[in-house]
Amino acid sequence: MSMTADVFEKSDVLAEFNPPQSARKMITIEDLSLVFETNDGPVNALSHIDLAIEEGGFVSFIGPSGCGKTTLLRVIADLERPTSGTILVDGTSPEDARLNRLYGYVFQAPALFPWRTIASNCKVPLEIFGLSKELQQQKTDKYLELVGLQDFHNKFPWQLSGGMQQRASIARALSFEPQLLLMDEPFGALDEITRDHLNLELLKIWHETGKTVVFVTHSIPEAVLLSTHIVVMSPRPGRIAKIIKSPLAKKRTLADRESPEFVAVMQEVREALANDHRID
Amino acid sequence: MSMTADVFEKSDVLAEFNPPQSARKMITIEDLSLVFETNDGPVNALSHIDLAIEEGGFVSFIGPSGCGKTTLLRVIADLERPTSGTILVDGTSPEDARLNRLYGYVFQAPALFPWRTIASNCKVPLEIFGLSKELQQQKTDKYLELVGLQDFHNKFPWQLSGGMQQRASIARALSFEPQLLLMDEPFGALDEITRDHLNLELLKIWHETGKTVVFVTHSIPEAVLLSTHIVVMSPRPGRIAKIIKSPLAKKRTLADRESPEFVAVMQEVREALANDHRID
Amino acid sequence: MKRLTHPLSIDSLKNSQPAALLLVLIALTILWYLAAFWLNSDLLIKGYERRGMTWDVSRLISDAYSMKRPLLPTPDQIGYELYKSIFETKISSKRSLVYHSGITLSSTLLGFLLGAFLGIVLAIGIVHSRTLERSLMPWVITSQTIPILAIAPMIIVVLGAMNFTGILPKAIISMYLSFFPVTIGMVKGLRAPDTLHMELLATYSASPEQTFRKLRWPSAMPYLFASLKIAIAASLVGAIVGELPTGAQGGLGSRLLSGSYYGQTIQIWSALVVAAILGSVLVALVGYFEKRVNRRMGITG
Amino acid sequence: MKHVTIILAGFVSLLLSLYLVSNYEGVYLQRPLWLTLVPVMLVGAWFSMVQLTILADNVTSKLAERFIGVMVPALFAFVLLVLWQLTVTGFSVPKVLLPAPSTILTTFVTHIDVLSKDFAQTWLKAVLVGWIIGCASGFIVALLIDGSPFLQKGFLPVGNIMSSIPIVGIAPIMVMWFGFDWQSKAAVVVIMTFFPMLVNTLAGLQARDSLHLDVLQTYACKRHQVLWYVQLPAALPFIFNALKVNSTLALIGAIVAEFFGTPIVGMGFRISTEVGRMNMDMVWATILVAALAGSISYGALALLESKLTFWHPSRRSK
Amino acid sequence: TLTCSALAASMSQAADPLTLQLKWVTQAQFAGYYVALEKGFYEDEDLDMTIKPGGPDIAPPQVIAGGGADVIVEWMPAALASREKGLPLVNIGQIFNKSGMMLTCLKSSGIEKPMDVKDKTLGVWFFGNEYPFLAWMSKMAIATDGSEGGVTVLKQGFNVDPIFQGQADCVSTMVYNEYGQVLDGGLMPSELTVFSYQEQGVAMLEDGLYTTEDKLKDSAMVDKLARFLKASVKGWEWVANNPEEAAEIVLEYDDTGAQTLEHQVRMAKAVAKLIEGNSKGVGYLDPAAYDRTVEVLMSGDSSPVITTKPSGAWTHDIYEKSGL
Ligand SMILES: Nc1ncnc2c1ncn2[C@@H]1O[C@H](COP(=O)(O)OP(=O)(O)OP(=O)(O)O)[C@@H](O)[C@H]1O
Ligand SMILES: Nc1ncnc2c1ncn2[C@@H]1O[C@H](COP(=O)(O)OP(=O)(O)OP(=O)(O)O)[C@@H](O)[C@H]1O
Ligand SMILES: Cc1ncc(C[n+]2csc(CCO)c2C)c(N)n1
Ligand SMILES: [Mg+2]
Ligand SMILES: [Mg+2]
Repeated sequence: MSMTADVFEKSDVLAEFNPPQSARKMITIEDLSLVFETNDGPVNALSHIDLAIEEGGFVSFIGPSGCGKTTLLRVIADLERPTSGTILVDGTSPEDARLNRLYGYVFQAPALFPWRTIASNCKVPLEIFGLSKELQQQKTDKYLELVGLQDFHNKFPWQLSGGMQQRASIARALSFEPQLLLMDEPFGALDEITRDHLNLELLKIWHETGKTVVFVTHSIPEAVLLSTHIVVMSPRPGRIAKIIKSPLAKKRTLADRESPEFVAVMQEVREALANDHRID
Repeated sequence: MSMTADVFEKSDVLAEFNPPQSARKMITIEDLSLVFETNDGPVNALSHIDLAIEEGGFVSFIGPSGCGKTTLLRVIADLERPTSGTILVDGTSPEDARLNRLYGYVFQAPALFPWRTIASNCKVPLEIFGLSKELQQQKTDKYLELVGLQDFHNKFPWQLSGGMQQRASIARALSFEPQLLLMDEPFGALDEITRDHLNLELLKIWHETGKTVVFVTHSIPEAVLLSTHIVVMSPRPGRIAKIIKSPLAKKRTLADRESPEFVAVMQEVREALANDHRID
Repeated sequence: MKRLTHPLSIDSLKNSQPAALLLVLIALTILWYLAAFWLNSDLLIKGYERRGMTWDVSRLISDAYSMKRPLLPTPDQIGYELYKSIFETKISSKRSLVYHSGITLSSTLLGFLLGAFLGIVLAIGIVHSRTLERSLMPWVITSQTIPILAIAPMIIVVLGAMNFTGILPKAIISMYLSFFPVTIGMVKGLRAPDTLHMELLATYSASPEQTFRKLRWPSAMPYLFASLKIAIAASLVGAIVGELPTGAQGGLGSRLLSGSYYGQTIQIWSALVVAAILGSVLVALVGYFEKRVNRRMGITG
Repeated sequence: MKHVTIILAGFVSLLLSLYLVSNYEGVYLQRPLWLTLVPVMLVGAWFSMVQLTILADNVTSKLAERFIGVMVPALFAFVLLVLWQLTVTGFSVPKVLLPAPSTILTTFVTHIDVLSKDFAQTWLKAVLVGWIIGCASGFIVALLIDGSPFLQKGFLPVGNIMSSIPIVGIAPIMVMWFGFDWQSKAAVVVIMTFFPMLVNTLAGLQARDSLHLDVLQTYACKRHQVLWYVQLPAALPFIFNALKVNSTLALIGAIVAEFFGTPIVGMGFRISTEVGRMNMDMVWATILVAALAGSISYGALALLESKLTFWHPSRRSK
Repeated sequence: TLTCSALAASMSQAADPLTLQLKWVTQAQFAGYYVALEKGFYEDEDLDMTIKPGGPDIAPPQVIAGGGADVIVEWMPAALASREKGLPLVNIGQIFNKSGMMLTCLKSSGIEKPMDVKDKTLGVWFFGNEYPFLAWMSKMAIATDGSEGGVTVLKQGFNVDPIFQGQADCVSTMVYNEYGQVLDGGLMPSELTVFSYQEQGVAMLEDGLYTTEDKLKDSAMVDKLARFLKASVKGWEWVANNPEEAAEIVLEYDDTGAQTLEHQVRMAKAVAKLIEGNSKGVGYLDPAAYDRTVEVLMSGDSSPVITTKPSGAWTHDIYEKSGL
């Protein structure tokens, strides 16, 4: 329980904090490979991945369906063990990072508990971290409002649309204000306007708190708008095809999308993607 | 089982068929409303919907998350009963249409059976419709190839990435070549290039077979690229805000996206959406 | 879109629980009388023949339905016996079935509570410790292959020697029978959570205890209630089995025994009917709690 | 290597206890030194089991894993048996109350002919036939009831009531109706196994994913197709639950039923007769047969289950 | 009765506690003990008696071995068998002088004399009650394994139904109990052939009082047992004189509430006949009868119940101390 208090104190401090200029590495991955053994032969999901993510960075993974984005994110989150190679998260093993409750994870599917209402689903991590009832309520209210579900506190997950469920799961991951956010296509099921809105909110949170964000998306504009670095992956075996550093300023608005730099980066990403594309 | 044979003869004929110029209505909806009763009060999911969809049309529903797109699609598919109003599908009630196996439905979530392999999942409707084993194999091969899963026949759903699962479920819906396709964000979990590829494949199928397609999407360019009509919906109570008829020619390519008409329609959709937007 | 139907239409009748139940009950009663005639007449004819008596069908019918010790008593005979021993006797009397039901019920409930508790505790241990799973699980199963009636007298003798008498020995037999379905069901139930949900809690680095409370326990609910229903029925059986060797100290089991001992089929059947009713009331009670829990978990219907 | 030392230590403590048992003079229980060895043995055995489990989870060879998988419960049983032997011999428990495991084993071996005849009578006839009929009818009734709300409303309460009838009451009646031979025992087993199968199958049929049902709705599936494609696979874990529980219930039922009249062969007959003759070793040898038969059939069902429900989340994730 | 039990409770502190385990459920077969309890005969001897009813699967020797009773009602074959199995039971008093067990057969099955049972189906009680039957068959050299020329044996359940349902040609009955039920069931004595084991010469001593050797080493216990025997015999003598009232008393102690007065009266009267005829009165074990029982038990050619002649299996000490 002391851990929890820690997490929260830290993030409260971070609220007044500007992204650090330091190049402290949040995630360091070296020569990492992962093979799934299946009933019909091994699948090379990740192969010789090298990657370093700085503290305060916003890194997007983009790549064709099935190229290993989710798998890589799961390795960082200690939900999958690499077959070989090393990985450090916040200077420790992924397991320690997980045990330290360092990160919040938004899964590709909403993963809400069907027996709990939306608000009560949001409270799950807060209850686990041992927050007071008041604080639980406060955080839940705040983040459900942020994702536009203020009127749906008492509904059950199956009474919500797909996009609404996804938003509830985002609120749940944000609610305990973790240091590191791992998000797997969080906005995939949302309409453009809601997506824009949540992109801005995410940018704001990132900006204000100096969190590190690792983000999986299929939308090139979204990746460019949000990221400091865009990691383009290619499929089977999952490899990193290119890492593109964004020249955009840290503070961004939707209007930036019209800027020539933006369009140039988009083009670069698109080319990197097309270069090595195969559908599978 | 005679039904099945029918469906297939029809679609075989349709394979040589050009979209009809006739204005025969495939779907007619009049003053349709739907209210969900929940533990905490009723939810007006759909309210006074009027809509007619012509045979051979390609109609997209677009609108903010939670506005009732899925619900409307489910009403057409006879998975949900409207509270009031009338609806005719292919001149009959939705129930008869369903019993006639008129349509194929792609759900927002993949909904694959975990106890069956991908190929075997694809065969479920074919088995149910009583196709011969050979035909089953042939269709399965064809459509799994189309969605780029030719190498994953013998994997189980939980061994596939989110996007791959979604593609398997698309293959399953296409495999029995229904007259009417109801697709709920089928390409939401796919990367741009795969999505483009499948958009083209879908256009080709639509073009060649004269199917009617009702399509839910969050992507404005996708809606414009594919549709003959774009239905913009607005939330709570779910209403139709605007129906936009596309001026684009029936035969489309990805290059069309650069054309001024295309950009104009996109702008129109975007405005209609923004007009009445509220996040919830 | 609910279709409106006339309250007395065939349709509404088709959907009414009492109507369905009544129909089934009437059908069963008719079947019962036929079966009673079929079983009893055989016996009677043998008797007639042994004595060289002449008989006709009407005599056979009336005899078959009014035998003192029939092979299968008729519902009305059982009903009359039940009426006599429930309403016409004081509840505190040893001839009252209510009195005996009370005795059986108390050890059933005690045994059920002990069994459910033990079953859940074992399941929790097994789910959380691989060693327990590997070492204990096979023996939990084997324990049930030991025929309980064989060791019931021994348990009672040993416990009796330790000065445990009354309902406790019976309750222990009930517990022995009822913990098993709960353990098996709960091991399955506690392992039922979605992989994704388990992973979600792993990302919170939730302790095993928290994972248990927030995820495993709620997902095990359907399994829990399915097994509790079996367990409470088993517990009743255990209590009744336990009453056989406790030396006729009251309870439905001793009624069954003495009825059986003296060939009083009507007495056996009325004790059986009461046991069956008791059993279904207990199962229904568990079902009631299931509904309440379901409602709280948002599962309706 | 740590594993190996600890496992060895466990075995040494076990051997020590075995030595105690075999050199029984009736005196060691009075000596605190000996008595303290019992907890040492318990702790040693537990650590051995823990280490063996860890070893089993990390070992790559399937054969080795299976071997260790048998070793752990065997060790557990061994500890229990040693404790049992110690108690019985150490406290001079009368043979007519509880015989020592060694005696039981000897009797088992010397009387294997009688025991196998009993087994054939009780298990091969009554249990097997009753179990198959009982499970099949419970399953079929569940299918019927699941499909028809009317039947569900009418039969479920009645079925509930009828299935709460205790076996001990049914057994004498079944003997009355079906005679003294195995048929009456099979009838008892049918009645006993019916309810668990019914309840579990019903719960299983209702445990389907509603999205999966929607998928089938769009194909205008017939009821039997919904059953085949979604409900049955989803119900499999529940059905196996019932099959397994029933496999043990059936044996108990058949044995108990033999207390109420039987030809002079059968496991229940043996138990009740030999108790009266004070041959407790024979009683326990029969119980051993019951335990073996029950465990093996349960194990076989569990194996089949794991083959058929490999896709279930509870099996996918370790 | 409230004051009565309160009185008993207050007195019980002073009185010596003693527990008796019966062989079967509460019925007039055990009327003597219940009468002694009800009439205060035990109290008069300063005993605080507890009577534990038995049941189909209660083996009284097990109960006494487990420490659940001080003295048990048991039949001699079972008691001697236990003795050989290492539980040293000792007869301290014999209540029933004659055996009440018999085989009741249907004349219509063609059974008139003992050898007629060949190739017939017989219901026999097991659980240690089968020894007289086996001895009889062995004496007549009839196989019991269902082979040609032998008999088919069924383990008879709790009652005599098999004879009515045609499942058996003969059933075991106690003269004081099941035989009455056969008559109640509508069969007439003229339709039945009855083989009493007493008359067939394979009789074994039935209800007797047994305790363990170590208890007899304790003089205080010996004293208690002597007082118990004295009071019990007094009870039995009362039963012999007042069978009807005795039946009523038994009925009061029946917790199942299933027994009928009519049946218990008949049982009390029949039992009263079985305790008669002892040279020294109820409670005295006639060594000659003991020897006869042992002889029959050891005579079974294939599987004798006991293999060595028991010694010390009975004592007259208690009888003598009781002053009867
Ligand atoms: N549990 C598993 N067992 C076997 N193979 C797996 C498993 N999980 C993933 N894979 C395989 O690993 C590869 C990478 O999957 P992953 O989920 O990481 O893809 P992704 O990049 O997230 O795709 P998408 O954009 O479609 O979500 C795929 O080929 C998939 O089939
Ligand atoms: N089973 C249900 N019970 C109660 N309310 C429901 C149910 N299904 C949907 N709703 C409500 O109906 C409204 C419309 O839902 P619907 O799923 O049609 O939205 P959608 O337009 O498909 O959204 P998205 O783009 O997020 O998938 C939502 O407010 C939702 O909460
Ligand atoms: C299972 C069973 N075993 C024995 C008897 C017979 N029986 C009843 S009382 C008694 C004498 C001892 O008190 C005997 C031999 C029975 N009816 N049922
Ligand atoms: Mg993914
Ligand atoms: Mg939707």
